[in-house]
Amino acid sequence: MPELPRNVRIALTVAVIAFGALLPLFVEGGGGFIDDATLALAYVVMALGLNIIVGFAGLLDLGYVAFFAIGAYTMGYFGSLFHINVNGGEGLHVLVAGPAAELPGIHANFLIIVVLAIVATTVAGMLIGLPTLRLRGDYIAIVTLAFGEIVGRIAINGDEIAGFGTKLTNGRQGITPVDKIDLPFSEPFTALNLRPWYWVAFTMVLIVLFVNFRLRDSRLGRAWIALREDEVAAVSMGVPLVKTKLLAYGTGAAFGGVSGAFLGSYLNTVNADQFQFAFSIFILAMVILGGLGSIWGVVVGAIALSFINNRLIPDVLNDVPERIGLDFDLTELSFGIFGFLLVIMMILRPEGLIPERRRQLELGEGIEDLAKTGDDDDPVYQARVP
Amino acid sequence: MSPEQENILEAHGVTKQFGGLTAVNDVSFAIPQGSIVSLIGPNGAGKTTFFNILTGLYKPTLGRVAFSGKNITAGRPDKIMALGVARTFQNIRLFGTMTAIENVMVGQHARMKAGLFGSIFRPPWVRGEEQRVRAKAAETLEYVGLRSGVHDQLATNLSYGDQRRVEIARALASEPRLLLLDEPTAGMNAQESESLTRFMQKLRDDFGLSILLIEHDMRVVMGVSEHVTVLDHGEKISEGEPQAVRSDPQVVEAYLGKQEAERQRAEQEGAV
Amino acid sequence: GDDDDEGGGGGAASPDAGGTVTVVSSLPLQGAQRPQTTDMVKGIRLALEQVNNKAGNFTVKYESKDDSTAQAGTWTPEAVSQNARAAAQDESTRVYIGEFNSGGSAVSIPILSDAKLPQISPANTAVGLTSDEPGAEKGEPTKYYPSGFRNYVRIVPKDTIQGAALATVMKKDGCTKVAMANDKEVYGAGLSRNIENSAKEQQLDIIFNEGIDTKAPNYRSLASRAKGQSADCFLFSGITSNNGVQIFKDFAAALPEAKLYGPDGVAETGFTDPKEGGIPAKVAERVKVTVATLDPASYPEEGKKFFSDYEAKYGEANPNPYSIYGYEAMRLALDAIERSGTGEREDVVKALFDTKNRQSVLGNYSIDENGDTTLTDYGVYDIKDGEPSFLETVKAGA
Amino acid sequence: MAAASLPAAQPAPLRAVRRFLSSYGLILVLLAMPVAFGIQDLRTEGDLSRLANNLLDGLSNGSVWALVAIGYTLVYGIVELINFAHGEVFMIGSFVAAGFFGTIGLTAATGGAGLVLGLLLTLVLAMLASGVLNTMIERVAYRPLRNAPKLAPLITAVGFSFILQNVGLLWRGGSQQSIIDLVKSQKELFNVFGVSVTNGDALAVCVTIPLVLLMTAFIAKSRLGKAMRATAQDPDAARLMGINVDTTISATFMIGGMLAGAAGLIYALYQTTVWYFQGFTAGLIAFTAAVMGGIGNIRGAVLGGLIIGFIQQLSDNRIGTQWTPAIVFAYLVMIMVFKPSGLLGEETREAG
Amino acid sequence: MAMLEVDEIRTYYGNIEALKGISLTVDEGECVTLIGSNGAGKSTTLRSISGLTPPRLGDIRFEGENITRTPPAEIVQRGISQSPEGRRCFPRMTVRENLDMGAYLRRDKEVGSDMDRVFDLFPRLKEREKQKAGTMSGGEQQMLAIGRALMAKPKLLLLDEPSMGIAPILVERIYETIAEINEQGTTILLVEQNANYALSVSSRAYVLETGAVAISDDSATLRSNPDVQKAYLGG
Ligand SMILES: Nc1ncnc2c1ncn2[C@@H]1O[C@H](COP(=O)(O)OP(=O)(O)OP(=O)(O)O)[C@@H](O)[C@H]1O
Ligand SMILES: Nc1ncnc2c1ncn2[C@@H]1O[C@H](COP(=O)(O)OP(=O)(O)OP(=O)(O)O)[C@@H](O)[C@H]1O
Ligand SMILES: [Mg+2]
Ligand SMILES: [Mg+2]
Repeated sequence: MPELPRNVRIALTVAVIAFGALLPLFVEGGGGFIDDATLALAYVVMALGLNIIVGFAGLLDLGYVAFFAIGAYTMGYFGSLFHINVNGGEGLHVLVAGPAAELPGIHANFLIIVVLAIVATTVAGMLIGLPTLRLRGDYIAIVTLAFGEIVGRIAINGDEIAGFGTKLTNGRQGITPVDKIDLPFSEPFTALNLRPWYWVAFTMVLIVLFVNFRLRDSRLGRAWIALREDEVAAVSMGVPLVKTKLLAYGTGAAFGGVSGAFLGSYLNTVNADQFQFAFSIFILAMVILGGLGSIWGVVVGAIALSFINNRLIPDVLNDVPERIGLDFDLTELSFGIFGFLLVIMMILRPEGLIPERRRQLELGEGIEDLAKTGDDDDPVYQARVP
Repeated sequence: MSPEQENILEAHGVTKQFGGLTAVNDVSFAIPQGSIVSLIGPNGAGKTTFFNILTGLYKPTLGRVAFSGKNITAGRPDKIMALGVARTFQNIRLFGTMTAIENVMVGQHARMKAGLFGSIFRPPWVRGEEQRVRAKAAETLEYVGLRSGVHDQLATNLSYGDQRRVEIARALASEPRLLLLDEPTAGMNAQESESLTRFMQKLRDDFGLSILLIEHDMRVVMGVSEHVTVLDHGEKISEGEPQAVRSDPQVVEAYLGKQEAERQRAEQEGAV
Repeated sequence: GDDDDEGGGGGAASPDAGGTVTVVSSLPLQGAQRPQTTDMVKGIRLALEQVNNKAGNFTVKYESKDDSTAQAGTWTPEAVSQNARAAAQDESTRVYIGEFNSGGSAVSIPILSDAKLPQISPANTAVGLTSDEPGAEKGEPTKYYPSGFRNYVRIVPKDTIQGAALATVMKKDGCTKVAMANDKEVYGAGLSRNIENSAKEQQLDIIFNEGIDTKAPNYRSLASRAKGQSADCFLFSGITSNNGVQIFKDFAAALPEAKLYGPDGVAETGFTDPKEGGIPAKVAERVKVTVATLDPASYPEEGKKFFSDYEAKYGEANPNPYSIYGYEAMRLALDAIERSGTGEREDVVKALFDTKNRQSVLGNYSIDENGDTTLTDYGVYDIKDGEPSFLETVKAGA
Repeated sequence: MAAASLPAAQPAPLRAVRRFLSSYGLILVLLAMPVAFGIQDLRTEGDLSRLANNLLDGLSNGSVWALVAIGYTLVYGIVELINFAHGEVFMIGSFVAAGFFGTIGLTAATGGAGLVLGLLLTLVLAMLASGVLNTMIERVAYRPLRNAPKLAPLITAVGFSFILQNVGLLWRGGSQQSIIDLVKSQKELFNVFGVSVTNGDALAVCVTIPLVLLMTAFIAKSRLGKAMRATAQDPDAARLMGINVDTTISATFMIGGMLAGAAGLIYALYQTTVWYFQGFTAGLIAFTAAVMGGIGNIRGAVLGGLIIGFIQQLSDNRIGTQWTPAIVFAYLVMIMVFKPSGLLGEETREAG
Repeated sequence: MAMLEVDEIRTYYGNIEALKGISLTVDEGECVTLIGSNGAGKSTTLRSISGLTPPRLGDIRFEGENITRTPPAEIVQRGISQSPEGRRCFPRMTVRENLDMGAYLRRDKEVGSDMDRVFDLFPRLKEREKQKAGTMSGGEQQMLAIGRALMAKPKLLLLDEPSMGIAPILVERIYETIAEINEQGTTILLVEQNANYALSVSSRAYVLETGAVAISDDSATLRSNPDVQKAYLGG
């Protein structure tokens, strides 16, 4: 494939960003499309976070849902009526306006909550990482899975744990409602106009993308790959094992937390039933289907699976029998269809929708191309579908 | 070896046991600053194990290792590397899905500073560092004789011999003060071995590098080392100048074999 | 429909009203609750079909939405809010039937309340969704209605009532030490709290009330704990698909003498009939369940008709108990649309809250100012030949 | 020169604690619950029969897990695949068995020879069905991905697990289905010192133990067993030994599937309930058991399965079923901390 | 007719052409050496013959039959065994089990005595019979790899750098053995870097360069070829 000149690539990047940013203006502000798109973007953030852990550092994490949970609970703790008795029922309000400013409970500004979520998930990521440091391969997978399940269980059973005048969680009852995002210089968000939500999610995606690209081609990124390839050789070459791995867990987790906090507010609930193993698998499938370690691949994978799960199966496919006049309920096949799509996509594109550059090299594809490229820190280079 | 010469590495009474097997048995050993020292011995004598102890991969059952006066016994491998001890592996351990040049860049990890935020925000000093490291890696690869055409190939795709070169380059790029080479000429032909021999000498002369070499190719050992230590069954059985060691009957018996010793002698005489 | 004689105002639609309106339902059609929800949808469809898609002058379209996803296998907030938003956005939507799970309604109520869209839940029993009576959390229910507009009614009695009914039955049967388990769902856990409260009032000793792991393979160890504490009665507060069958079998085996109780969540053939995978007859002999529906024989004509119509259409004589709630939810929706005259959302809400003394398949009820049904009678059933069979009526709180 | 002893990097007491922990920590972890509860029982009840009953329940439940886990670990060991579909294959085995009971007219009243014969027939059928299914999945979903990134088959496995769950759902609906209790699973067989042994307990243990012994011997001694181990460790080298790697992998899936089928039957007899979702839980537990015992190690998988069984029953009985999964996983994490390669996992030379 | 005929084979790794048309023959009972610098394609040639990386073009015939696309297992069955580059022992099997694997396809009674022969050749293996191969030293693993290939009792033995990592005293022994089994009738194709020994036991040799045959000649002649001497014999 011919190499795109650098300025074309830049132009393309700008065009993609502009398209993404302006998209909501052309669709209904509360419609299904923008809803799907916003969700998809939130998933992209998580998938890219997980990509750092699994794709870059090669640490198979089957418990990513833990970070979603912790991010969402941070939102619930600091942006809802959950601590309703705090301050004698008057509530604590930190830089919030709008309806939230009147309510009891703790209500902090969304930006503050995001920072808290980042701190909480980074710490959690590192704590979960610690016991896996000596482990290899799939042993890591099960320990992370274990943590994911433990966090999920605590979410569900947290209503039995009480202290300091409050329960740990609301169990399956969930924390509802949750404050809407309230940013400086803007109207408080509402449930019926989704454009501002979309833009917030879009901004998060841009930030994660930036971080992903920068990390991939950096000292740290190389150290991750080195550890993933051969731990013994890597430490012998001066890569500190503990620090490097924990950084991967921490950074990857942080994005899960940010997205979790966003989703808590966007979905207006923090519900323990969301934090199941299936969700970890869902995000992991996005990463693998997209192309492990391939940034654009993961973006595409996340959008594709989110679309399949939230639109294609429930709304498009399930209507088909009715539309063609059959009295047949397709919902009873939904997860079979979901599974089937996973299998088919993976078999058709074993390397992922957009394989990682290294993968292409390994297959002996496009080595000449790469030799000429020299500088490949430009995102668009990766966007080319081989 | 003059007595006033400082030892860059000293090992005292190092012992390593695996279950009931004593792989290294009470070995004491020193590498003078700026010298090339060889460690030889029959298969399974404990040479690689000894390397692994020096580089922190194994914790010795007993004993103490000091690098330029600092105690590094059972230290963390990456810290030992950062102090200036670099190594290659007997069974080549490259990072398969990284290109040759990236492999060498990883070798410089300890010499770089960019952390998480540096990597993300990439300020000018980080850019500069990246460029320097990349340039240095390319230079080192050229230095060990890898054609520039394959610098951007994945390590797994290289032939055995080329992989060895990348490994040596990766170790070298970290600007170590002590280089540990575990059978670097395995899989290289005579000509290549010879150029590697010269290369080691050059490293020593140009950069004052000290080298500890494990090698079965006696031509290389004889050609390059100032001092030879022989291990057998984990124990030091002989030690000294190469010529002396070579004719030590114990060494001939355990390691060289009569024929090889004969050939060596013949060669030596022929060359003189 | 022939249930509009009491409703009043049904015929008084303004002449220009009419056109097509939509009723949507949002229920978890995937995963464990699927058996309940699919029968519910069948009930809804039956109700609509019986009136030829007409409510007064309006032609009614029905749309069944799924509030679960394949990947999660249960309701998800994503799907709930998506459904709620889509319904709110669609001008033609006039009634929203859902959610099945109280947790889900907590997500959809605020959105629908903002859009002033009437909502009927056919299954929620959590106290706090409508009132601040005991059993509700602090802040409930106002937190669900941020703009203060009450749009939500339900046709199932809230937990307090059934809790009292079950406690009464157990007391009457001479239970002294009751081992309890609940499925930790909003329904099961909420109900179990209410049972505990009532039991305390009636001096019944609840030796434990365990929230179970509904995916556990068995509960033998839990049952043996009850045995160790010499329980003489066992009650499971939850639904069949949350491992109801297994837990009854294990407790029945560990406590061979004990009486066993369950709420309406297990009052279905999937639980009672061994041929459909329900508990074995030996166990069934010892089980009693309470249901808000009464003896089919004491049902109004409507009720009997429902069962025969249902069988005629779907070939199942004993549908899941929830099917009748689905049916009634749709009937109530149609009725309210018709009574509203204009069919406008706010008017429909008003008509819903104005429902008084409605004769329905469930019996005679009104909707109170909180949106709750006034039905309080519970039927106690035992199990005969794999089917719930009516024993007696308990008056709640007795 | 005298060998200087280790430099003191840590103060002596700390070192002693560490050494103690690293050698006995694992045992401490494993025994913590039973011992604590045992003491509690002695205090409050005066005897250990409650503990003994818990442990017996754990043994029989754990035996069922062990059976699922052996098949899991076999496949796991050879293709290094976290086979999420394994649990579903097990579920299908259960369904086939439960369906077949009726077909051949087994009823709760059938006894003696008729029952044994019927069950043997069902066993064969369930094993065949699951074995063939598993082999087919391998052929369709894993073999095409042999050269793909290591994690790609993980996703097809998840995909197949969804598909099979859906099959199960269509087959037997969404709720747990009670089936006929052929062996009177919860009926007491005998009682020693207040420990009540039921038919189900006896069945689970009596089937698992011989199967484990058989499988261990098979893997260690038989040609196919050897081929399986070789393929697991280095497929290319195995080819050079004359091993047909594809056939070997198929055979492994076949055996793994058959074990799952056998486990499916035992499960159906033991629990007397089947459910389309039972495979998910079982798969997760089997995965945990396999890793706990050391990936690819059959005895390890059995040990893991039993330990999980014990923990579950103790926790169900004393702590609360809703916490049981969390406690099982907490145990797993602790075991991994002390034994990074599993209880019976083998460590290989890593350095050099 | 030659026992092994390799005819213009071209083998690719992805898009990289590693063998650019290599032809060679090995007669029954012969011992032939392949030498060449790093990356010349020696190992790839052996891998192609064993069927691990089948050539895209060209033919390989063994005992007159085309085995170009035959699966590796069957090729072994026909009597070709290989001691591969990088040893490739089964790390979690013991030494003895590894040797057993070498005789995987054999059903004759002489497996036991062949095992003894291997133990004679490498007493260290006997000593460490129960050690896991993965914990053995590099040289010990090399011994095991050679021993394992011998256990197959092949008609044609492919050895990829058998002396790599082996102490001098053993290299002698190994080459004595190679000569010995060759005399007893096993045909051998040998890849070596340090060609001194190899050329002394083989009758003919090929020199490969960048995926093609550069020279092919008698071993003795090659030994005196100045270029070869310089490059491969350290002359
Ligand atoms: N992890 C281990 N477990 C058990 N034995 C081991 C382990 N590592 C090494 N050994 C044994 O210790 C001895 C020394 O091994 P080492 O690798 O140091 O030998 P070496 O001198 O490097 O030999 P070679 O020249 O063959 O590379 C060998 O006999 C080996 O089998
Ligand atoms: N797995 C692989 N993928 C891609 N290219 C490869 C692979 N293996 C080898 N090559 C390439 O094929 C060519 C021949 O390699 P081969 O290993 O056959 O060389 P060799 O003659 O055995 O060299 P050496 O003496 O170093 O072992 C080399 O250019 C190498 O880069
Ligand atoms: Mg060695
Ligand atoms: Mg080679």
